[in-house]
Amino acid sequence: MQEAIINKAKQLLADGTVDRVIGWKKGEFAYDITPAVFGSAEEIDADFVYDDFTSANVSKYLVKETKKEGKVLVFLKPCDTYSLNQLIKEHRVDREKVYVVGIPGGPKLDIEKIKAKGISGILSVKNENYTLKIETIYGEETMPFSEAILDKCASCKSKKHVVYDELIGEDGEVLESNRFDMVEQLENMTAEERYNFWREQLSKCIRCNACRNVCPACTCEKCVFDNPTSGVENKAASDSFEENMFHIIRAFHVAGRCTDCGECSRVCPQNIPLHLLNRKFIKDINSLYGEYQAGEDTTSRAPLTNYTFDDCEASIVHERGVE
Amino acid sequence: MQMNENKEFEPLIVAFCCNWCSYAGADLSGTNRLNYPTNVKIIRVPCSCRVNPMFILRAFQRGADGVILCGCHPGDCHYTSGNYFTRRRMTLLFSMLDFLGIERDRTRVEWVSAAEGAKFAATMNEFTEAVKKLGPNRRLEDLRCRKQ
Amino acid sequence: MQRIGVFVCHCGTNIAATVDVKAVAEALGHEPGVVISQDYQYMCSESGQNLVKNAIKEHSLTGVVICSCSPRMHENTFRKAAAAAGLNPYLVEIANIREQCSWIHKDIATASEKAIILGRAAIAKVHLNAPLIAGESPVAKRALVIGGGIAGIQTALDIAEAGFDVDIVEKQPTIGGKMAQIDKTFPTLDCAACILTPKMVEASQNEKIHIHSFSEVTDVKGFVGNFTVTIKKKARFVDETKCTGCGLCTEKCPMKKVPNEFNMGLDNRTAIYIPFAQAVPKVATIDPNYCMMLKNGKCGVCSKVCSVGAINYKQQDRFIEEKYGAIVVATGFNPIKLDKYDEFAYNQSPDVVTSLELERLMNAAGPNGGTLLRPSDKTHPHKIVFVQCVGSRCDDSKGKPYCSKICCMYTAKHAMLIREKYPDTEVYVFYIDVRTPGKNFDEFYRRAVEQYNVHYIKGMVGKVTPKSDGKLAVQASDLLSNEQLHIDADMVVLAAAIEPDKTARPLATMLTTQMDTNDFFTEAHPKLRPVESATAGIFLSGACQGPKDIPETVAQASAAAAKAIGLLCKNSITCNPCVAHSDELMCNGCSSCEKVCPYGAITYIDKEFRMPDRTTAIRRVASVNPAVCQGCGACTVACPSGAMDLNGFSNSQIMAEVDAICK
Amino acid sequence: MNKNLKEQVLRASGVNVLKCMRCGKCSGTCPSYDEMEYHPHQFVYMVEKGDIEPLLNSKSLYKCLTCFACVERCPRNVEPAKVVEAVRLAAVRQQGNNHMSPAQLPEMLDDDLPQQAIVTAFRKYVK
Repeated sequence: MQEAIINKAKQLLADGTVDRVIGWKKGEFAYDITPAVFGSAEEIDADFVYDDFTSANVSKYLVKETKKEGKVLVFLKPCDTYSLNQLIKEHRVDREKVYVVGIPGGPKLDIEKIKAKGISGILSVKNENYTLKIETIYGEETMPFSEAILDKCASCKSKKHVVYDELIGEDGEVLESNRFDMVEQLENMTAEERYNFWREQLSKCIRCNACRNVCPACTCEKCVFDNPTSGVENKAASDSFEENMFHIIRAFHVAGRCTDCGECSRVCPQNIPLHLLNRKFIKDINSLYGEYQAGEDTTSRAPLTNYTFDDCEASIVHERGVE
Repeated sequence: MQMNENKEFEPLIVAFCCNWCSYAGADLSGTNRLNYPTNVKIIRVPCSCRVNPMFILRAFQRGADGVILCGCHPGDCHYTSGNYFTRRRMTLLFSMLDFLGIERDRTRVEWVSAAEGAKFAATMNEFTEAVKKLGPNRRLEDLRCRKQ
Repeated sequence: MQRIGVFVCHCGTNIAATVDVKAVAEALGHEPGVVISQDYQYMCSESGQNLVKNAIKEHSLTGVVICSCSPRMHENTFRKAAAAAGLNPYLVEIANIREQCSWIHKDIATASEKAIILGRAAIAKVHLNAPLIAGESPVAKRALVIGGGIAGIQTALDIAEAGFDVDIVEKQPTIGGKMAQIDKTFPTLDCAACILTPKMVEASQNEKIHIHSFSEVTDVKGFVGNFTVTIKKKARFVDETKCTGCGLCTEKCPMKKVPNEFNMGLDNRTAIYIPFAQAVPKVATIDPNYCMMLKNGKCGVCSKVCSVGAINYKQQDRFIEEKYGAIVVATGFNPIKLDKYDEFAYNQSPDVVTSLELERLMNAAGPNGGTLLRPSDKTHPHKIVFVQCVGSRCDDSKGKPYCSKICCMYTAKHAMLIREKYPDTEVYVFYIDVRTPGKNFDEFYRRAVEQYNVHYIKGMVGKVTPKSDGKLAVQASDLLSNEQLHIDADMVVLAAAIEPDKTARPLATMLTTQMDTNDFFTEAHPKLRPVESATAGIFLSGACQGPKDIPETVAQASAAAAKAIGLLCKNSITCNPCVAHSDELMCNGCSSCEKVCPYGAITYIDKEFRMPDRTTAIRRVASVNPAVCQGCGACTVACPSGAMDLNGFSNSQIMAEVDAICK
Repeated sequence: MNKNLKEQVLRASGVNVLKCMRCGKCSGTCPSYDEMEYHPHQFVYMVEKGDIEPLLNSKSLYKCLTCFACVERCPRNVEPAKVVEAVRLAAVRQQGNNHMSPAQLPEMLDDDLPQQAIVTAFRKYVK
């Protein structure tokens, strides 16, 4: 797959269709793959990577890249196309300046899950028939592929590319996923239990802003939390309230816009399941206002900028679930 | 919020009222001399849709024990559609607060028309009682803002 | 440094009886920024206001807080007083310590404590108040009337009478609308043409009125006082300025088999046509769907016979752009299609007609020259059955949920006219209720029953079956005698429900006005502002707002004209300064705010910005039109970046109030 | 007025009789009208009033052909035929009140009798 992608990138650069390519390159470690912009075939040959660790959603990089001269080639997995579509809908990315090549999606691997098996000093990871052959400085280790996949891939919602100029490989279908199971579990707890669960999780927050910075819906020119005139400016959470507030407001600001790409939880260094907050909103929206998938199209009205005369009242919150 | 050994817990209630219906409804309960507790302090906004979730969180942060949002009845909004947006926003916000384990009865949306002075007073009495039962807001407070 | 004055009103004993006003004034005097804190018996009185004015001047106040009654009572009074003393009126805030404090509490201690907190909140807010200047926006002295029926004509005449230019845009080749098709009018039975056509002529001759017939509105930009409208003048293939309306072309045109829409398709017209004799403008129009010259280049007869050379087969649609201060919507109504109601055999028998078709059948200028004949065999009908409420008052799945309002009266009119002209004809009217709430309406209906012996039967027709002998077997219930009736009728007339014209919805989108679920335009207030739409500068005239008869339509048309004239009389309009504004540096251009704006006040512009890395980039940013914005604040919450804020109720002001209350 | 019966009929039919605007189109369209003592619109109105006994005892019940012309044409979607059917059902359930009681069971037990027949006998009635 990597070869096909590299060839496609070089071909489109060569024939002048695009001026730059957004893809991925290796970081310090083999599993440490980061998004990168490539300007020439040489750079691509040198660094371009696409493997089982290439999970980063690069659609957000287009916001900046498309402001520059020329056209940008981007390789998007199915879930990433939803993010791009949402950005196009919100006029953050000019569709004309992007050449989208859809590539097959995951499941991708989670290095934390491999490390959790006590495997360290990892040099490389190979997938052989769904068994991972892990080369480490202490020798080779193996583990089943299925035990190392990213949480966001385990609850994959769609294998379908919603926006693309061309595809490498086949297009898939929207999937039936179990992504709301955990939200439901929490809903079935008592308020006390939920409070304790979230205190335990959110108190870990170190306000590194990784969730915000990776989120394709968080593309504000200036975040309210960075804006001294907003009244909620906050650089570091110094109190449990501020830990809560940041995440409530962030989830609210992306409500109806979040495509559930799962990047927030993937990048969280403290492993806070932030995606559950977004999924709670998605689940509420689906059940209260009808099924809605952000990024599915570029024309529909988002649930929070829409209404019907017979929407439920806010008191529905008081009436359902566990107190 | 005041808490005293020998004094009953007196919750602090912040009420956001839209200028055209609910604020006028609150005025009417005054004109009709209908009592409701002094715990309720009203903030006037042009429309219920002006109320940002951040204001509600801010109130809790600074020591409010309950926040109630009042607007025109759906269909009667002075700006035609404002309260429909309010309804969706607040439903989702309250649901999220509930999801985080914050007591549900600390938040409420109520539609009060300019003619419903009695309803305004009754709602405020009821809401204050409900919040009183819950006790002081502990789950969504900023400890630095706690009054001694 | 702020210099704030606090003024606590006793309101006689209204406040002073339960609030210790001296203590409140004393406590608030210690708040930061407060330089003077006074109490007074009646703050709203002349001397009370002077107290405020003098303090503003003496202490060079930068903000004023009045602790008194509701701002809904006296906010304006104190704003005016401040302005008179040279302080921007928007630097005044009111703390409501009467309606929301002294009147609802009994205990002086707690009430005073609350009054102090309310005062503090107002002080905290006034610290952040900015002087606001109400903007002005010029008014274009021209009105647009969309729709040239009786509503549009009346509105245009009234506006022209006041001395303003008016354009009428009518999509048909002639103005006149539905009223031109009607034979007689209830309850006076005077002929519609006799009262309408003089008005049409008056409109065409008034030099202030400009009629764009066979035209459509394709785009509306701008806002109250300043609309820019694009009008498409559809190609009629005849030069309007040359055509004399002599009608020779319509006589000679060989294509004579075109259904005549003016006569509801009951007879035929030619491909080049003038809808009816009194049409305004009296200009021929070529129907490109039927003209052989336009379809395959063979014919050209009309061009040959036209003595003034008005025919132009190459004419194209033309677009004109014009500025208007006010727009009046008068798009009117249509009877619904009856395809859904199989049981009445409308599509099976030509002798089942709608009421509007009956108008044409009975009209002297209609297909039968005014003699009522069955469409099928042109014989005289002896038994006619009228069915009321066809498609009106239905469940949503079956038709229109509303009462079409005019059917009861025109059916009584039809029945009466038929009985008068053809006394040998029996007329049955099946009704659910007879609704006649109008001046001389019930008397009219009673005349139909008592004087003309029209058989009114409470019940409904269940089925109409065309029989082989040409009769129509009508099966109906008679609820009062509890029997089922079987009538062999010669004709059946259906009182079809009326609905808004199909062009209304796209027009509403262009105008950013609101419609109800039935596509009727929604008025700004159902009782107090019945002829204005919620969008400033857009007015509603006639049946586009709801079913109406002619007198009501004319009344509303004149009311809409009065409202439009009121607007056009102003040289400029003062805008509410408490409007939203967007911080371009922070705006993402994501369009969330635009989607929640009920007034279409937000547009987007591409603007060049210097980026932090010293390059420049073009960014899309929101821009609020202060003349259109009404200041609801929906956009401020929809905006995730906080770029959108509201003057007078800014984020920081409201949060300052929250903080002061929670302190 | 029999409230239980009314509720039973309303529940069984799923019809909201209050939607009726008394236009009589159901009766105007009914092909069995002349055979019926109570006509479709009367069914709807009498059920609304709770006046159901006369309907139960009327032959009209069995004259309705269930052709659904009234359902098809009712402008307000009241669905009179469903009301008639529900009343018919109520009649069927009430008739004779001679359902079998458990006490009768032992003596009736017969090895040759299929069990299902016994169970059915509890529900069924003799016409």
